[in-house]
Amino acid sequence: MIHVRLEPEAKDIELHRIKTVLGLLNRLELRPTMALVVRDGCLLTPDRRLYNNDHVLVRTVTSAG
Amino acid sequence: MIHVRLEPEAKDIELHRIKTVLGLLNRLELRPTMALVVRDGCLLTPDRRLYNNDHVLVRTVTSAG
Amino acid sequence: MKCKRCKAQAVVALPSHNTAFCEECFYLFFTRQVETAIRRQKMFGPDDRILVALSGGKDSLTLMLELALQGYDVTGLHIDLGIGESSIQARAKVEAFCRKHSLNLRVLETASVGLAMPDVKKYIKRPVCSVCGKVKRYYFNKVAREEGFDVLATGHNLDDEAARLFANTLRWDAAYLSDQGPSLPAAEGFVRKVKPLYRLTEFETANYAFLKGIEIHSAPCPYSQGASFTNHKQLLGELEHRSPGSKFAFYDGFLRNGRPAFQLLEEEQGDELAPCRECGSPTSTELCGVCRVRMALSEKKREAGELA
Amino acid sequence: MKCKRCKAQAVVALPSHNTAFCEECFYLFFTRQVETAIRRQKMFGPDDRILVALSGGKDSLTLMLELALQGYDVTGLHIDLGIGESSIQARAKVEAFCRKHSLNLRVLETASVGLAMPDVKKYIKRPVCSVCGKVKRYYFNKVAREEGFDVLATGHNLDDEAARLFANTLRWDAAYLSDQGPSLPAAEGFVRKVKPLYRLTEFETANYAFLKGIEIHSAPCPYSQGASFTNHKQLLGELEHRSPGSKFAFYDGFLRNGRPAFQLLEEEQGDELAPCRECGSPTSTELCGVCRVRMALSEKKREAGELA
Repeated sequence: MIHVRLEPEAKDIELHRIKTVLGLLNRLELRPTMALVVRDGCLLTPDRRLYNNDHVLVRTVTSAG
Repeated sequence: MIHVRLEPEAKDIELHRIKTVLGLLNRLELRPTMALVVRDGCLLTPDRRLYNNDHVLVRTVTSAG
Repeated sequence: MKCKRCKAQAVVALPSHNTAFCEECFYLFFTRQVETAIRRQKMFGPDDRILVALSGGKDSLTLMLELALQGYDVTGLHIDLGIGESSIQARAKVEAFCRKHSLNLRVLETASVGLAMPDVKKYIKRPVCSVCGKVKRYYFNKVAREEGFDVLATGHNLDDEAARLFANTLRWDAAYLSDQGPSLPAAEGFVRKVKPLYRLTEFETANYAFLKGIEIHSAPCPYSQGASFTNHKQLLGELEHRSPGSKFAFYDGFLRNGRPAFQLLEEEQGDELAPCRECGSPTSTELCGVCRVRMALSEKKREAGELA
Repeated sequence: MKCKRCKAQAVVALPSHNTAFCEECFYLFFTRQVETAIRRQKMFGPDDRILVALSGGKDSLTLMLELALQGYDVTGLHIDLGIGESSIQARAKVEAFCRKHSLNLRVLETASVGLAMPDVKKYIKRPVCSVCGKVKRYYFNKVAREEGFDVLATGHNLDDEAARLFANTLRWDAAYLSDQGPSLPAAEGFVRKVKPLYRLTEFETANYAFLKGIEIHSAPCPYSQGASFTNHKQLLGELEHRSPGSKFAFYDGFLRNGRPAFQLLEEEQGDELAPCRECGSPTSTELCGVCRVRMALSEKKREAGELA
């Protein structure tokens, strides 16, 4: 299971059976260039592995203006 | 259960828990103006009810040219 | 859903017009859209002889039948490309349709003029779909001119036109953008070309063809890499779904406000046309594209020992 | 994924450029895109005084920081719209950012010139977002001119520009199409306007802002009906996903081949501008839009007993 913080919605969710950043984005129905994915303050590219109990921030980039 | 003939693919499938033409189109991921839906030779609008054991033809309209 | 006109059970729902029709009222709607297209775009009159390009698909047969029912003087022209079973079936559908409705039909076989598509695919390095399109346009125009037709009509619908416009716009192709529309006037060497179904969507022509019992040729061409413009049609379909009417507004707005800008630009910069030295068709090069393909093909076949 | 330049672990993957970068190499890529934009579109030189419009969002702060790091003479201008907590937070972010990086900042409160947005929303019948945009553009231009800046820079990125172009194209708005671009020259009454981030996507500016630790104001405006152009951005995002690079090609192709056509048309048909009789700003009517809103507002407030 991984813990996901969604921004700018400021919502926390938990997801199961996610192995990579790309898998996470697909689950959230986001294209890779629609969001930043951050773990421990570091940006992750879509090919990076995710591990059990990871805390990940997903920030969509489309400006709200 | 309803029996669906897909054209132009010439494929037969069976679907469960479908109550209306709109529900059928949604299940097939088709917008209402992307396909004709026919039962007993008659065209059906998206609001029409479907019944158990109905035989329905779904013909997508985008020309193959 | 009830018919908006007569309150009978509707058979066609049209979100872009915010309406729904029974079979008879749908025909009326369809006929009026074609009448409006012909009138507003000054396509042709009751005395004109109209050549209709018939591929065998739902749009071309629908156009032929509707123009005939409106009393116009129509003749079909089917171009048999010689692509095996696919061409045989398409031609059979067209011939059966014209027989059933007692409509005039001409058939031209490209093999008889040295341009069988299997040869083009085998010997010419350019994409076969592009050569095929060029050959068809060339012979539609040639037959129309040589046999004294006033106008050539094709079955392009709103989805075809909007998708083509979208593709041309994404590339900002000024030459194409100056020269796309439902009614292109006759010019030196070119017969007038019209698209009387340009106000009707693919969904609407499909409903018409189904209701009229038109047997269509729907198998894709075996050479085609999938439907042309399908991605663009999907994107525009999405736009239309979110905002019904936007597809027509895009195309109609182009005719009013976009095309004039590109026509002005082309007047200042465009290529001059002159007759092809082989066949006399207008071309911006000395030898027109179809004559170049025909000559290249005949040479390659000679090299391969297939011609004397 | 490895950085294409130095083979370290990549932190940003860029499908449209078919590449990926580590943090340091991404900054280099970003800087070069901005340098290319400034040079190709002749935006400004090292001696120009640049006013940067700062909303507090990631794009405007990114632009300000990057231009400062490149050694340009930049001053920020934040317009405080007086929209409750939202405006307070945005202003605080801008002020903290400029303090942290020792950057010059001007703040203009629209309430001080009789145009507080809550009043506009309450008393003016037109959509508040349209009036607000007009007021901001007006004061960005006015401050730039009155304080002797050579150029006004805004943080619009490629997604903003492509979505706006897409919207203008769907409507075929010839006036807007003749006048949209990353570099608009100074004209009578208007300072030069430039968009140095126009070659960079929203994703790229978001990565830059994150990596540089820029604290952004990301709460949407409480008056906004959802993000502007969001539907169009999604459609273009879909197109880009299927065919990487097509978003930039659409925008760049417009600048090369589309805009010239509309500029030619506007030369023949466009409106003449003359100074507003109240404030002297260029307008096609006698009284400019902002002066009209300001007068209407003051009258409505007087009627409501809120002004003496």
